Amino acid sequence: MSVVANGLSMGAIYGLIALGLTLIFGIMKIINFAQGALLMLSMMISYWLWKLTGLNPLILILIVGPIMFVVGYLCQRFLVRPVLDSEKNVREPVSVLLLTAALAIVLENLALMIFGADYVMAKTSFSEQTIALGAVTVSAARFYGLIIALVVAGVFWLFLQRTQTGRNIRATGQDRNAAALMGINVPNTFAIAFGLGTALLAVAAVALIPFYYVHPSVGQVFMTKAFIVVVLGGLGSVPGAILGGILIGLIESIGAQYMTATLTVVLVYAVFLMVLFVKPSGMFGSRYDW
Amino acid sequence: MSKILELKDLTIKFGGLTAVNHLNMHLEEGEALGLIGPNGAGKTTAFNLIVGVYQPTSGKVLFNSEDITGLKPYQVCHKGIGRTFQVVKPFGNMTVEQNIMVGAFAKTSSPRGARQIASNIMEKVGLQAKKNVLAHNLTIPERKRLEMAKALATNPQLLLLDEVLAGLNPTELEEAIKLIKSINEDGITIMMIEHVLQATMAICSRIVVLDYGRKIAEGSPQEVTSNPEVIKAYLGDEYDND
Amino acid sequence: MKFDKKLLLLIGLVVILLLVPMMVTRPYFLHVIIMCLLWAYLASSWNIIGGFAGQLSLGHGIYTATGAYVTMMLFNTFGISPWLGLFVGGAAAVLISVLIGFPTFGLRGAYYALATVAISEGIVVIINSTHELGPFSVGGAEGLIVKMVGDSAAALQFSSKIPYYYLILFMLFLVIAVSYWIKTSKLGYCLIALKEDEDAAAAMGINVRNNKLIAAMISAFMTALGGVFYAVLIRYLEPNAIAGGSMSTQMVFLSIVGGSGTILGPVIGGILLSLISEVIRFYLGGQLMGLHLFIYGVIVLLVIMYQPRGIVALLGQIVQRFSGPKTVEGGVSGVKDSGA
Amino acid sequence: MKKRGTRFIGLLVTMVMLISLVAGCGGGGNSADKAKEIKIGTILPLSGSAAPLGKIGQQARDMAIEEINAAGGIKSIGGAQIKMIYADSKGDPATGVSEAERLITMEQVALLTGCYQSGVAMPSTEVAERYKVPYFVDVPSEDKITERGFKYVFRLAEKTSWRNRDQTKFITEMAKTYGTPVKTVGLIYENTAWGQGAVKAWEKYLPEAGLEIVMKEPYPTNSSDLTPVVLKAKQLKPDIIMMVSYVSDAALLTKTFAEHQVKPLAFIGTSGGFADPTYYDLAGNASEYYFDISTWEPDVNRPSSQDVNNKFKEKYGYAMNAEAVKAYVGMYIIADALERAASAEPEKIREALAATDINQGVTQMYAAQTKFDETGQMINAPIVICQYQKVDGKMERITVWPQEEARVGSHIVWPYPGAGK
Amino acid sequence: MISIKQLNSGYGDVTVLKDISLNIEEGEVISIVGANGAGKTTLLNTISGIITPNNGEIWLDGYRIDHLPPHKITALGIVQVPEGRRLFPLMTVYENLLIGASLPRSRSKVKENLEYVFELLPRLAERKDQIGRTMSGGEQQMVAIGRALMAMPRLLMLDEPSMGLSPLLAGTVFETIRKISEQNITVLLVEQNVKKALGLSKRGYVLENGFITMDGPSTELLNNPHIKKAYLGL
Repeated sequence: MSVVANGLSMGAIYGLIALGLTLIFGIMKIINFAQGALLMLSMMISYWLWKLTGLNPLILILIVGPIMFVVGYLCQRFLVRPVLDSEKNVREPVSVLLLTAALAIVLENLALMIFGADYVMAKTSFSEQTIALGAVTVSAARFYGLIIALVVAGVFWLFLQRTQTGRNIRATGQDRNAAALMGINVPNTFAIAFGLGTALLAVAAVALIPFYYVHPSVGQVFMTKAFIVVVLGGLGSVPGAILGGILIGLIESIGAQYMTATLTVVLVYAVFLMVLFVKPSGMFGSRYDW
Repeated sequence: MSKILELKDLTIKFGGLTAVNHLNMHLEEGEALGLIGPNGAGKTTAFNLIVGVYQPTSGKVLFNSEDITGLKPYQVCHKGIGRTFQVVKPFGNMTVEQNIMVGAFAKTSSPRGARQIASNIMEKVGLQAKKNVLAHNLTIPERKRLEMAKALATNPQLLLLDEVLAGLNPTELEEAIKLIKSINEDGITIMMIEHVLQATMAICSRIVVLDYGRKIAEGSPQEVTSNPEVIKAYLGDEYDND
Repeated sequence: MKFDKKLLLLIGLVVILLLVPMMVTRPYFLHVIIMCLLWAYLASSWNIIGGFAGQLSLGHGIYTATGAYVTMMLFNTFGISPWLGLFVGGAAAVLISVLIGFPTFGLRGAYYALATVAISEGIVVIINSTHELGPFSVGGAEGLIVKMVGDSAAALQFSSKIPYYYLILFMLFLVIAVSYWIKTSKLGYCLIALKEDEDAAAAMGINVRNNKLIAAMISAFMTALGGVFYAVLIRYLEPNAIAGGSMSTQMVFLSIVGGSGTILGPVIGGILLSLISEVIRFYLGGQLMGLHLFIYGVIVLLVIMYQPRGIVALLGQIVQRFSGPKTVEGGVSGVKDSGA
Repeated sequence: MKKRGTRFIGLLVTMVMLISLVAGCGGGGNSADKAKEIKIGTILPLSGSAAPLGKIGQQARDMAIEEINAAGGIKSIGGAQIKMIYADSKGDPATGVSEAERLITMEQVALLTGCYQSGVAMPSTEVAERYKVPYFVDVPSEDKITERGFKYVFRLAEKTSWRNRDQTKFITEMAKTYGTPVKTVGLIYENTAWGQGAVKAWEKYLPEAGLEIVMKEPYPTNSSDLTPVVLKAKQLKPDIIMMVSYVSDAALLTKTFAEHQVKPLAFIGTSGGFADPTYYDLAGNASEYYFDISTWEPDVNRPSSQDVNNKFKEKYGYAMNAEAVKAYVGMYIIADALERAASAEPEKIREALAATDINQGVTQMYAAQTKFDETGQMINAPIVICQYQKVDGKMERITVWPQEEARVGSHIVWPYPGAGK
Repeated sequence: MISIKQLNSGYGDVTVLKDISLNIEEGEVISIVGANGAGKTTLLNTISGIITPNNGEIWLDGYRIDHLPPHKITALGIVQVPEGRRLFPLMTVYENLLIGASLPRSRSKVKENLEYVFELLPRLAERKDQIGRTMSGGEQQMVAIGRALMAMPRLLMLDEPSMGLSPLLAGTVFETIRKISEQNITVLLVEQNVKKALGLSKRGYVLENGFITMDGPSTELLNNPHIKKAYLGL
């Protein structure tokens, strides 16, 4: 049972990281290779804010979220958009993909220069607590992480479904020209989507720092997994990202009881490939999305 | 004359929509047939079924009496059916010559041979002057020509033309009609989707009319254009009001 | 007359390249040049599938690893000369490319890229955990040490850098020749056509999947040779270094920054970019942590943003400006055949 | 066609320019002050994930060299000053090789040292061997480094397998002393050269001592989550859990063991992450009573140890670790060899290094006697075991074994509190 | 209201529209007829700002609007119903309509506008929660028109609204358009169904191969022998 509880809590965090990725992909059809680096940046900022102010990490979300939104917004506005514009007529914008990969290199090394390469972790009041739910013990930090992930995903889903901005984002993803004809500012919506996708990372970061260490290459740890989650869940699908994340968390957690932890990594890749070959649109993706 | 192409009870459904509905028709070798019908009647879908882009829900496609249902597009091409696309698909970053050579490679593997074929075809369709121009720099009529040239380069017995005349001005139209006729006279069977009725009539000896995926009329141009059901389908309920 | 000039130029270039070891006497410089040529070679090998056929493979590290490991395992265990082993290694890479290609070439664009990432990362883990494979020692994460036999042409082990220089130079010529052959042959036309529009290509009789597979096989074989060269040069195979993500993405970066889909683009990209990164590291390596990689990333960013067709297009424009209007002929746009 | 020709010129010109750029800038620096300066090339991971470890190694070396130079340099060569030239390996073998090539042929260093990662040491020592330049390997511990019959490679560190040998010795000794029979062992290790090397040694020594390995669990480095591994250990209940981890995973493991209340007789780390200064910051109280194997500790009962460490602390703000000590002591051993070689010629230095026999001075903080065998391996490289314990409410790393080198007044906590419940 | 002067426009290097000039008066219904590929859709997309013209001018009430981005043009009251409906396929009818009301100007009047749309197109009220892509062509066309109306257009541009529809449904669509035009909304209608389109509009333009080859009152055009031959199949 602990195995399942752990799979759930870790999986929810994977899902949270994948959420931003799936949003950006769903709207702009861009695979953002800088997602990991942006997560690292969020964790760095969260950690230092925590260190300097001692604020409760949950309050930090309100500060780091907007910061990362602006970062993402600016990235899209000044880096991605010019390249996207120049490749307007290309069906698969490969340059953007490489651009984000290069951006990841830049960000990681920038962080290395500014923050140094040390591993740090925020030791909050609940960092070392555990919560016992019957026979199952879960660390408080992870439990809160799970709650945050689910709540944020839920709020985010409602935002997409119920607000005008959310609907505009979805509409732009489904048909950008039709959206433009309906008066939606498409470039701006792209930037907002990128900003939101990045801001979601801030939430993941804040959920992570009480129990996971921060260092300049931390993004890489979660990066590939986030990709896998996104494809499993279906590119562009919000519930898919969360459920895909949980699925991966469970595979890792349960799989490791029957094989070595190293081989569960291979298992995860294998599951990913199987889904890709059998149903490329993922568990919840629609074939109309891509 | 023998039947070069035969569609038997061809049907395809997309979700709830039956795009082509129990279509039965055939083409005689060497003839030119027009396929007409309102937008959305299933003409292009029928083409896609013949060349293997879609697999029919039921029914068969026979080419030279051979069942080609279920073959992949490239296999159908090698059997001897060339097609053009309604939305022309030039290889934009290749020159006109290179575009046509791609088709020619269906029959030869030597670049020299392909270049020779391309040169002949460019002469035929009148694109020699544009030989070294990148395809995405061509005008619309030139693209339409290129589209035909690419299909011709695969040396087809049967050529499916999907609205190659649309958007041409009267002079261009006349030239294009002449070109298609001469292709037909070279012994290539032609099946064309066309909206420009006068052109269809000028080229085709026989016309099939589709509406809602079904064949509603078939016959000589005169027969078809005087068929009340056709007029109704084509001109909307105007017919009633007149 | 014009032809003579061009021929002269080509001969001049080849002579200069052949004379490099005479001019560059310090082994370190030669080593740097060799590494640059190796990267140019690998980028060109990737370009066959990634550039010509437009299939964004982010897992080419598999092929360098296959070539290197198979060849060196044969050498270490049975003493089979790498000269023979490289064919086995190349063949193994081709086999793997087919195994990967069959299911993945049905996928388009981003999905294909992600599939190659997953496959290659999975394989890195497997190599890392494999110590023995039948009679062969693989070494797992500890890596594979190439057995030393001293100077031996048969074992491709030299204490001097010069033989390696000529070897990689030859390989680079080879990959350029292969690229040239592909680009001007039926295969090349088919690849570019299917890259432009798969449906239109299929309608013109091109078997899209088979053509992609052939390109992937050639690319895998050439890449595997690069892996063999790496193995004999470095004489130590560390799974993450030879098969890992950085190996895979580096090839892509170099090729695209140089100008993918052209013959010379990846060569230029490979040489220039690895030279630049070497120079940056040379000057800044010991200083502020991460600075040199930061600068490297910024350079790549700038190229992608301002010269998306690659350095080769930029060079083309410069050359055109210097050589005046005479090169603008027949309305052909200047960028079109850059590097062709 | 014409265009292709002109483009070739462009390419050619650029290439020549760039080559000459490198050639020009590289060649300039090494003319002045040659007589009074001996260059030592050091390859370290100054970027990439191991960068912090490279940094502390660099600081330790800098401190030693400052001291040596301030004390008059190498007197037998007219008081020549030692100049350190650092090169970044990025932790990548190929870069390590190319940097070794550069340091030897361009900088013309008298000797190479450093590396941190065994993966970089393996191929880069091979370069040194080829150029017949001595390579002083201070930290990397991979057994094979000195088992390849190389003449120019000297290693100060212990072999990886020695640590595992001594861990086994420690376990049997404790079992006897405290009357807690130990039958089973669980191994948790990162799936890297280091981890796999350790497992090989464990598989040799543990069964020899009558211990059964009931769990062998490799995991990928920098894991996002190690709970599954911990839960497996909880289920299999080995008497002892032994681990090989870098710091991030070490901290994650420690915390997760605490969360899930896994309580074997002992947790034993194998240096690396468990010895990292940030380990305690990351793992917190959960690290209490963890054992770790090491070669040096700030509290180790050896001469000079305290003084040097205090000096380092003052200079850089944190304590040394074993790697830093090896790097630091290594500089003194190199200086000693240079002094005896009385020359900056690589061959002479090699001979001097081979003849090294130091049993006094600052190197005592590492080993009573410094001497290399014919393979270049330091004989009797020291090994200690320490334990995380709270002293006055503050977590400290306390050297507890062997008796003679243990912190004065320390005691071992064995078994792990609550074990067996 | 709208005046277009010497407009040249197209995709990439290809000029599709050549020297187009036309005028639309407030409250008019204008049709543009022409064969496939003549440039009709290009013309609408250029007015909407999806395509930036190569040269020429587009004026709206004395303001130049060429080179404005599409969302600004929509904000000025020019709303296009694109060819092929282009609904947001994964959204419900209701959501599709709300997207139409995303402009600040129309956001405050969502309620009234919804009432108006549901009154005009009662079918949509019944199908409010249906997902766009599961609807039939005719229903989709209704949603597309309703969605555009939610943006409170001054000029409504419709691109082949009868395409793929049965005559009966096409009739309904044209009837709807007629009703809309009575609401003081200017309509620009692009159609292949020449007879229907010209029957509905006051004036028409004939677009052939990128040029306007004819224009005038609809009745005149309907009786023109060239048009009869080329477009009416008579």
